Amino acid sequence: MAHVAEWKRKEVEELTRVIKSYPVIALVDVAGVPAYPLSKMRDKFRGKAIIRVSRNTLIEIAIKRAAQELGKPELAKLADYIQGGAAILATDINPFKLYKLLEESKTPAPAKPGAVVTKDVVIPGGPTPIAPGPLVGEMQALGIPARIEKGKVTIQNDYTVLKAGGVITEQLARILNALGIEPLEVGLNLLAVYEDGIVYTPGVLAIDPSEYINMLQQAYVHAFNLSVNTAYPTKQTIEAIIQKAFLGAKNVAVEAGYVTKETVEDIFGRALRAVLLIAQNLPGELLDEKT
Amino acid sequence: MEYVYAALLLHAAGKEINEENLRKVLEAAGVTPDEARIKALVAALEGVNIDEVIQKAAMPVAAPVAVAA
Amino acid sequence: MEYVYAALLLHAAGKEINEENLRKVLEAAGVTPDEARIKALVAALEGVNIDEVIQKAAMPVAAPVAVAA
Amino acid sequence: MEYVYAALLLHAAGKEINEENLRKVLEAAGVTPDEARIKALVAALEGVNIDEVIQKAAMPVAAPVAVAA
Amino acid sequence: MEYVYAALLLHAAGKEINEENLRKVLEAAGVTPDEARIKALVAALEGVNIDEVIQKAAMPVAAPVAVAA
Amino acid sequence: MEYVYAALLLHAAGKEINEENLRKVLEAAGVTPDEARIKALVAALEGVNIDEVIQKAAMPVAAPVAVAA
Amino acid sequence: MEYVYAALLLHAAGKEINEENLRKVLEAAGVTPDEARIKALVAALEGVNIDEVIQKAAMPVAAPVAVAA
Repeated sequence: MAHVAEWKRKEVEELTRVIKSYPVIALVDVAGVPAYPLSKMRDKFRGKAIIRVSRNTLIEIAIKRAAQELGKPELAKLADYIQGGAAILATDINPFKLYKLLEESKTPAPAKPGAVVTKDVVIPGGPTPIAPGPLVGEMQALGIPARIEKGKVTIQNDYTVLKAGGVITEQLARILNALGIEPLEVGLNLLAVYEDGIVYTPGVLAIDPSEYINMLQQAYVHAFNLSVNTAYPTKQTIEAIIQKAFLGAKNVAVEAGYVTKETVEDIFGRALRAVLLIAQNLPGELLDEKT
Repeated sequence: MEYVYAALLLHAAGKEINEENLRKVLEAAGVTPDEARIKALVAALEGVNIDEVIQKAAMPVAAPVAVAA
Repeated sequence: MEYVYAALLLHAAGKEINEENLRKVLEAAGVTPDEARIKALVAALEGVNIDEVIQKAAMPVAAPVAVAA
Repeated sequence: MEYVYAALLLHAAGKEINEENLRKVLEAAGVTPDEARIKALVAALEGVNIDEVIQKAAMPVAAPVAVAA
Repeated sequence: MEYVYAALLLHAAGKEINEENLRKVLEAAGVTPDEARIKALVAALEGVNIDEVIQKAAMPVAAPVAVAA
Repeated sequence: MEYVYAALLLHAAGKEINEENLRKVLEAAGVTPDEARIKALVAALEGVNIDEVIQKAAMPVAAPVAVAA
Repeated sequence: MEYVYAALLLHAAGKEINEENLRKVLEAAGVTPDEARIKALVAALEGVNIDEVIQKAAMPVAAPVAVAA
């Protein structure tokens, strides 16, 4: 590195210092992110994270140097994930939370030919503001159920025109733009995160919160069932335990036809329901005024 | 509904629901049996599966308050 | 349920639900009355307003909805 | 319901529900046992499968949440 | 559920649900009482209005909707 | 419910639910273990098939009815 | 489910559900904590009102249906 320009040397030193001073180091792709959204992101993360945009080669050198100086060989592997217009995001935020934050701060953007979509692109059914014209034929050519109704183009039903991972063609971009559909997302794309000897990739970091809510509820139900079924009383379950015992006793008494103050209504109710159900099978003249 | 209760009582006692038996039960309960109604009842119950009806009527109506299960 | 049907039959016939009447109705239905059950039933019904109970029991019952398991 | 609770206590304890045992449990709870009620209960429970009745009542509900494990 | 039935029996009998009484009832039912379980039950029942809780359970109103686990 | 959660954690971890283990888990969660509650829990879980019990609906519930008329 | 039970234990104990606390509880239960799972759990539960979530799990959906008789 004898002939390395002075600014590059300083840049690598600065990047290395940043990497070494935070426990969580993320690589994000800022390619295609305009300056304004990027500055908004910086504001959003102020005090919580540092975002450094640099050349990929310098980032690679800085990561490897920091890994060596810290004695953390796993950190060096982070450099394998550099791609696009990489930037370093250094923070204390747990990698899973960081991923969530980054995803949440993405904003929709118009279709561009050649861009890859991350989600299915659905054209919603219903009327559109588009006047009849050659576009209708193009839509139909792509399978979009477009028709002219009352002088406007109407989509007959929701139609998935492109699956996640698909590439937007020039023709489709024109159609989506005419329809005002923004199928792309602008924001920092997380490439990988390092923390504590582990490199996390987006596939691992994308967690479904509803799954955790379900697990919490399931765990609670397990505890509830265990407590009630074994009659181990807790503040939350003592009422259910009493009710279970009471209902069990009551059901047994009702089944046995053993009349008590608590069971008389159920037992008579059964007899009465039986009478009423049978009465349904009887001719009208058999039934007295009480029916 | 005396006639139907009488029929169900006979059924629960394992006795046949016929005119004779209905008459006896109703009289014991102080009811003067109406012959036409007794005949009609016996005719109407022919082909009715009483056990099934009772089964349907027997659904316990007791519900918990706060359960998860 | 014989005892319960017998009691309801008496009630529907406008007769008092007492040991004597229950005995007669049960015997007419061919049941050998169990004195203890008769006594216990009469005792349990003491102070119970049967019309009210029947009213409640007969009301469009709020039945539990089918529950998937 | 004292008598029914006493019966279920005996059942849960794996003891036979007979007059003798019911009497002992009720007395321990400070209740002066009524012979007719004890006899009536024992008679009424004959042929009732208590575990099944309790179980049946408890069956229909599963877990309230569908869960991805 | 022995402990809970014993508690409900005492409650129905108008007796206090305390360690001493639970012990007596359980022993009469042939159960060797576990001191820890007795203590835990008495502690859990503190401040619980049993009549109210039972009242709630007895209301035939709604059933939980269940989803398979 | 701390004690129950602790027991479920031990069960899920494949560890025995005994006093010693419960105590350790509760202390790690910052709970000062109550000896009576620990003993009561261990006693209540004796011989219990936990996998089965946690899945079993805890409450007696009315069977599904579809009585239309 | 160990991780979720551990989280609920901490919640019930009034402790914060953070990486440090989860690690301690899991280790006490003899589980070697998986850092990624701990981090994922903490991130997923952030901002979640656990009491509310649990409440929903426990709430029966009242759906009384009138039955014509």
